Amino acid sequence: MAKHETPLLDQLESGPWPSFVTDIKRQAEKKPECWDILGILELSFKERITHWKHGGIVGVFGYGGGIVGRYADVPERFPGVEHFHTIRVAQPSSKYYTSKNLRQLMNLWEKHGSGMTNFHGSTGDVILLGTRTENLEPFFWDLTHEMGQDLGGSGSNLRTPACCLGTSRCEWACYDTQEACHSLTMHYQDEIHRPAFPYKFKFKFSGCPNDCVAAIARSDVAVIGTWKDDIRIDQAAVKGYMANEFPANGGAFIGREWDAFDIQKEVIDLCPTNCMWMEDGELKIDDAECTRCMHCINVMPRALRPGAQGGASICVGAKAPILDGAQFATLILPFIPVTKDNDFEELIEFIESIWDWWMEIGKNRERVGETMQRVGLPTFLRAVGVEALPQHVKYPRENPYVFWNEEEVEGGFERDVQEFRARHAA
Amino acid sequence: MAKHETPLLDQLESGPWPSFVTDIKRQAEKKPECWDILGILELSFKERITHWKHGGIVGVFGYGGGIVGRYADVPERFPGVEHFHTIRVAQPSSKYYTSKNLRQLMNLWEKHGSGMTNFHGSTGDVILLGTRTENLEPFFWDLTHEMGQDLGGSGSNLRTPACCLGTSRCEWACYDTQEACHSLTMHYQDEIHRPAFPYKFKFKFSGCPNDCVAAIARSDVAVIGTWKDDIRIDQAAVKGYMANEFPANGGAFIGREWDAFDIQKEVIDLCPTNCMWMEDGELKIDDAECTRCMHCINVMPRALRPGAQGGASICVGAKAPILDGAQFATLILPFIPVTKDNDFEELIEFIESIWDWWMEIGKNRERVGETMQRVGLPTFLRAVGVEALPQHVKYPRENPYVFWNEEEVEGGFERDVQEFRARHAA
Amino acid sequence: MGYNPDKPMDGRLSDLGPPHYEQFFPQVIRENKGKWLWHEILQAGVLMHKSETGAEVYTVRVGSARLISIEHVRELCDIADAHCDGHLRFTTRNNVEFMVDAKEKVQPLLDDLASRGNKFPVGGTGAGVTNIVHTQGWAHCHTPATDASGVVKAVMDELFEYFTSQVLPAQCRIALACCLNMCGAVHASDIAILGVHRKPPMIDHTRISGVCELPLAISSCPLGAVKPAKAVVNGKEIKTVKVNVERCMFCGNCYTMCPAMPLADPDGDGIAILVGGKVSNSRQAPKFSKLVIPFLPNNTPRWPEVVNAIKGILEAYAAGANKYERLGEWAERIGWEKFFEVCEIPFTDKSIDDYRLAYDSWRTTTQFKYTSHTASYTK
Amino acid sequence: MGYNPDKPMDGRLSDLGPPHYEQFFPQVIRENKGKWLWHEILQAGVLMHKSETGAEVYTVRVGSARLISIEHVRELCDIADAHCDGHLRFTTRNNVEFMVDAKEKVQPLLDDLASRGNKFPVGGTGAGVTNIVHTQGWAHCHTPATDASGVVKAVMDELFEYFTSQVLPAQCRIALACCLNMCGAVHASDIAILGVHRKPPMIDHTRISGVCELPLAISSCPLGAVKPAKAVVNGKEIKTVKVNVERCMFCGNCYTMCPAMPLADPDGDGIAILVGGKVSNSRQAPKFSKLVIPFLPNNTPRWPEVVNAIKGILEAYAAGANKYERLGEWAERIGWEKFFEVCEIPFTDKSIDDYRLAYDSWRTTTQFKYTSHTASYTK
Repeated sequence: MAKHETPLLDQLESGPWPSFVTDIKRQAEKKPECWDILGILELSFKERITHWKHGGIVGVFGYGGGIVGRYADVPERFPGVEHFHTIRVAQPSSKYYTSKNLRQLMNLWEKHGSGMTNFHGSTGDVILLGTRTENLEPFFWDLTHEMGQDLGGSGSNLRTPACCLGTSRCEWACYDTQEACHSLTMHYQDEIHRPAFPYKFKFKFSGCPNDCVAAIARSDVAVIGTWKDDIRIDQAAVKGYMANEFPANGGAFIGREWDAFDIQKEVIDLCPTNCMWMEDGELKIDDAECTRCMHCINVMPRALRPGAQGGASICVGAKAPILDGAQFATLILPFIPVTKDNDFEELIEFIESIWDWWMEIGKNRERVGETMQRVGLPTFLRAVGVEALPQHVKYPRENPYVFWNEEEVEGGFERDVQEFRARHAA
Repeated sequence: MAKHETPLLDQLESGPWPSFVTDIKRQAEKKPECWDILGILELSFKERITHWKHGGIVGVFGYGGGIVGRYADVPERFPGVEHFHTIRVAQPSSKYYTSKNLRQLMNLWEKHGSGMTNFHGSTGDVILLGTRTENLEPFFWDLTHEMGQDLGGSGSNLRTPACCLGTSRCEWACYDTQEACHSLTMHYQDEIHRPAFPYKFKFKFSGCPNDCVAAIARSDVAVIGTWKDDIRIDQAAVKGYMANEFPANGGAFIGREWDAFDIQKEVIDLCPTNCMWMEDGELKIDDAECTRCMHCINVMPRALRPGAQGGASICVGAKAPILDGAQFATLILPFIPVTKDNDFEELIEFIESIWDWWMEIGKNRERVGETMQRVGLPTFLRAVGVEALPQHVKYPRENPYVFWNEEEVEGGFERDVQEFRARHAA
Repeated sequence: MGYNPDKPMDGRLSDLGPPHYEQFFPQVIRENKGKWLWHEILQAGVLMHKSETGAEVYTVRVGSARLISIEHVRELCDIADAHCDGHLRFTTRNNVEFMVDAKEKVQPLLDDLASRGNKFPVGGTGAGVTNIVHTQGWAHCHTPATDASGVVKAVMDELFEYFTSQVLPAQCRIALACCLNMCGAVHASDIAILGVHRKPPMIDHTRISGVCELPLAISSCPLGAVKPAKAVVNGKEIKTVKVNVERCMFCGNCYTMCPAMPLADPDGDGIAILVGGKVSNSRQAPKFSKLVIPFLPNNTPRWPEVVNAIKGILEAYAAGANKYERLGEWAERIGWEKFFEVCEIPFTDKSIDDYRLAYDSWRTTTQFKYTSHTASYTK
Repeated sequence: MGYNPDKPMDGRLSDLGPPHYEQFFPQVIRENKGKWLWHEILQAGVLMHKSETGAEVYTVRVGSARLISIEHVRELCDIADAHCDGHLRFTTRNNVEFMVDAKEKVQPLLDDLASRGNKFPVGGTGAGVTNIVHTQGWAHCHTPATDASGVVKAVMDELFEYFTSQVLPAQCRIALACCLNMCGAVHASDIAILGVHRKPPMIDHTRISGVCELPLAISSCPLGAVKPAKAVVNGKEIKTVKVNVERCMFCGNCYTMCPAMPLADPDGDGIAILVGGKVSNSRQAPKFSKLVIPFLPNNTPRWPEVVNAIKGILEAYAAGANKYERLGEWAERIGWEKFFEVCEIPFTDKSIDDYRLAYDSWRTTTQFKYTSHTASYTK
């Protein structure tokens, strides 16, 4: 039975979308502290302000992350949520589960926590929402011993890497995002659990330029699948699309009556590089002009596929706005192989070249993208040993302010002003 | 006979383009100081460095601009150019002249100066190149008394305004650029001659968005013609272009064999807003979607003309790179009438609202565009009394960092932290 | 056995990492990984992937509140056990996916889901609105300027038909972040719902030296608006900070660094709407979201102003955009001045950037369209 | 009478302004101002404008070195007197225009011009190269990093056929500025020739306090690289400045403010090439020029490296661009990586912006073309 009146929240029980209020009430029948979740949230709805306060440092021994401390600022009214710490549990690549595994985790959380969760957090972890400080070590013991699982990251460390579902169920993935994500996550357990960086650092792995995990918007190192050969064309399927035998865009428009599919308007004219045309009833692509944007492939998945020689473009430095404004990640390596065959050697080498540099010169709470902006892209490229490419920029420099190094200029910088004055009277 | 050996410069006497070397030599026969111009320039060609030094302040009494001081740093070798000051003579609107006027000016320059000129300087003035300090006042006396003409501007003042040839010989001018330029130049003689600004300030007047005087790239206030009604269409002439009776783009391509004119490819498909189409053999324009870029009018000048209701868009703040990087001028007033009928009242009022503000808060040697950047565009708009418009930006703000004023926020900024703590335990 | 607080290091396991993904694969996934040829959406929320082996996998996508209970997860497990040999997965946008290996298994699964009330809506595919990525809000976070789950519920109730259908010109990604820290890619969403503060921090002089390092608080401000100061507390002069409110843009970073500088406020806080962002590289490069409505109030429990604003934008987009055109592509094609006009959103100077790279957004051309906004100039 | 140095204010006239333009109009211009209907270029350098009155004006456009003598101006006047009732005008790009009111007057004018050697080349219209807007260079200026008239002569000799014909895809505007002060719109030109310094200023300690205010010298540096310092001059310690050469980007603004900080140098100075700018609002908005070649030496008297670079770019553009496409529009359409490839210009990190708004130029998408530059990645 409800412990608090929640007239405002109760209004969120109606409507067609699943109601978290109804769900919390259901859970509260078994876990009475959930009534206090509803109570404190109702108070926020009434007062239009949060009632959680700064967390302070809580965690499990030997780890510098994985737990986020949280306390109520009205604990006397809602003692069930006086402590309300979050536990981040590292998710498996692409978030496939068995019911057995999930039930086991839920049982642990019923024993040690509030009964509420997030599936999943923004970075990718399973979020177990709300427990007391004294429950942390026992939960961690059970998680590691009973399930063989582990916490994710938080703080100034490598955050839990995440990936799209990749080759497991997508025909477009240009490398095995799951294996890359899992391997690097295992390789960098120390960096995930023990903060040693200027600030947080994220990897995300997307299998193709559609970038379903938003790697280019959210990760310090975005590994985004691409290819180096030609788009594979099945001309019979092209004809099938032109004959309206297959739905455009993999059926994404089913449910609205659009005009019949028109390959010229919907594919060729929308190609950003204009590198496609029809010739003798066949679709032609000048792949040297293609920027692999995916549009044509998205529209005709039965007819077009990414090239067979897959790998990834590596972009660096994305972040949300705090402090200097949001950044997308910048293309740094146009193409590298990403393969378990050599234990992801190219990728690991590149990541560590960034870390070596950033750990030395990055300021406190400065994301690597901000450090890149502070020193300039040319300096960053030299620091990580990458030759400058026109592919690094949208367009060349629009100002004339070049920083020349002394060794690049004949005769160096040192000059004798007296000698100069002998030739040029003041 | 040549006073100095000029083997390097002599090599610039060959070739099809007019040779300034040959020309100086011709002049030197009458004005021997020109041999020293060649001599000092030859020295620079040999040593690959300039031999002119900082000018110091020279001028005519009562003016703070119009003369740029210049001295040779090797005067003993080239005494004819020991002093080599520049005089800027204000040019007539659009640079029409009579031979009578030019001959008179040349006679004055033969009497008082080196014999060399620039027609014209970058800002627009006639540049008389090279004279001695003691010649300045006599030249100015003769210029004003014999010719009724005057110096232009230099220094931290209003620089000599300039304009395209406007309605005098162009069918596209949307207002009378010459009259606007001349009237404002006369109106602001004091501002041109007596520096009172933080830094230089330029007006440029272009009759249409083709902007033949580069107003948007070079002037603090760019007055660029536009119209508010519809493009005028002569459908018969459209048909003439389609039948290849008239050359495309006013004959700009005569001399190369391009494919026959194709109105779809060359006009309709190149319209940046896609607001044109053919219907029943007629060219249609959805003028509400037109951004008046001029392309279609440029291509078919016999068929299309700017609307009949002309005026100007006012853009503010262009400058070259020093110091903060180059700026184009920013659209501030989308449309105003520009007409002598009310003595250019709207334009003058707007210009003076900028000056009132900039003279108060502009820093030393800060162009108004830099001041705008320093305070932000919203602050600038408030300062000059212009309501914010979506037309002021290419796209809305991409960060969430809004500066709210206290009066915009319910309850203001003042709060009692003790009251807050009573509701939110620390 | 279990955790022994007297001997915390005894038998401790650490750095195990996540479980290997492969053990969780449904059989059809395990057998066909890397062999998929093409896919098709059969109806909103139901996908089919075809393998070169001839195998097919049918996926049913189901919405979720993300903030879910143990009981809810167990119910998901029940469904997985009943239809999918105990397998399920979650998507990046917090949907749940159930996979079956034959077409005839789809309808029983859909029927089961439908029988469970509004808990498992099927949709979120193709040219529609999928689940709103969001943050914690008042349910869990200490810095929010609005709630998360409540706003999402209110918006998704109103946009529900767009979740269960595919009638938009392209997919529309909506995201919510309850403060400027933006946990989640709100900065690159078709429609972004962003919690914003509008009052500068209060300074709790009695506690500041106890809870934070003053130099960190001072350096936390990107605009240098936090300055060293002195105050008298209990008759004693102490070192503290002050805030130059003219330079404050309410980012809240000082509060993140220093608990003695709270800035949340019932009247000051609310929601800004940003639109036109995207992440995909398809056709055009990724784009940032643009701020088009600077503030709407926290009218609990259903944020009607926010819901109406989003619905209005979505409907204008649905009516005006070309097939395949993302919201930002549409706004750029028609021009942002037209966007404000057709969406009937008042333009304010808050939408004009005045931060670090602001100059790049100024309109440095005479190309513009006349709109309702310029009427006073052209009449 | 004339100027009397003993009584300088007696009879002084000032603020007369420029002469009124109308008095200089040829009759056909005076009669048809505001009445022009359309125009056509009849051949390179010859334009015809048609008035609604039926009148026509024929304009012959002639190149000029801009740096011209009294004698040359008088010769222009002779031509104007012989053919144009004593009228002529100059264009913004320093061409001279002679106007006649009937077609039959054109050929005699052209013949006269041709008879005068290479002084009056006819051209500069339409889809060609018109006169190079330029600055003073070593002929007159104290801050240049290169010459102006000499470079222009060398380049125009080589591009002469493009001045007298119209065989390019669109007009190509070339401009030269002899230092970063950029007198002239070099920052928005199809091809920009820019004098650049590459050595930091020397400090003339013996003169600095006599010729400039130290605070002005210090504040002149946009990057704060000029700092207060002390030096010993003739055994006496004096106040002066020093330059942090690591932060110097050779803009020369300190020398502009302080003559005791010269930076010109025979080896340090040279020319950078920027391309792709435009001013017109036609089709695309105005664009800034982009730096594609950071440095070429001052090889007098004909700057062969500069001339070859420009000719190479122009020819690649002429071969690759679509009709109407300005150089910058072409480079953007094919992608800047392709521009460097087809022009065979080595790409260097100098072309990557690292100044104030640099981030906006970083490539934040996976969209790129493979070129010769990426060969080591894809082999």
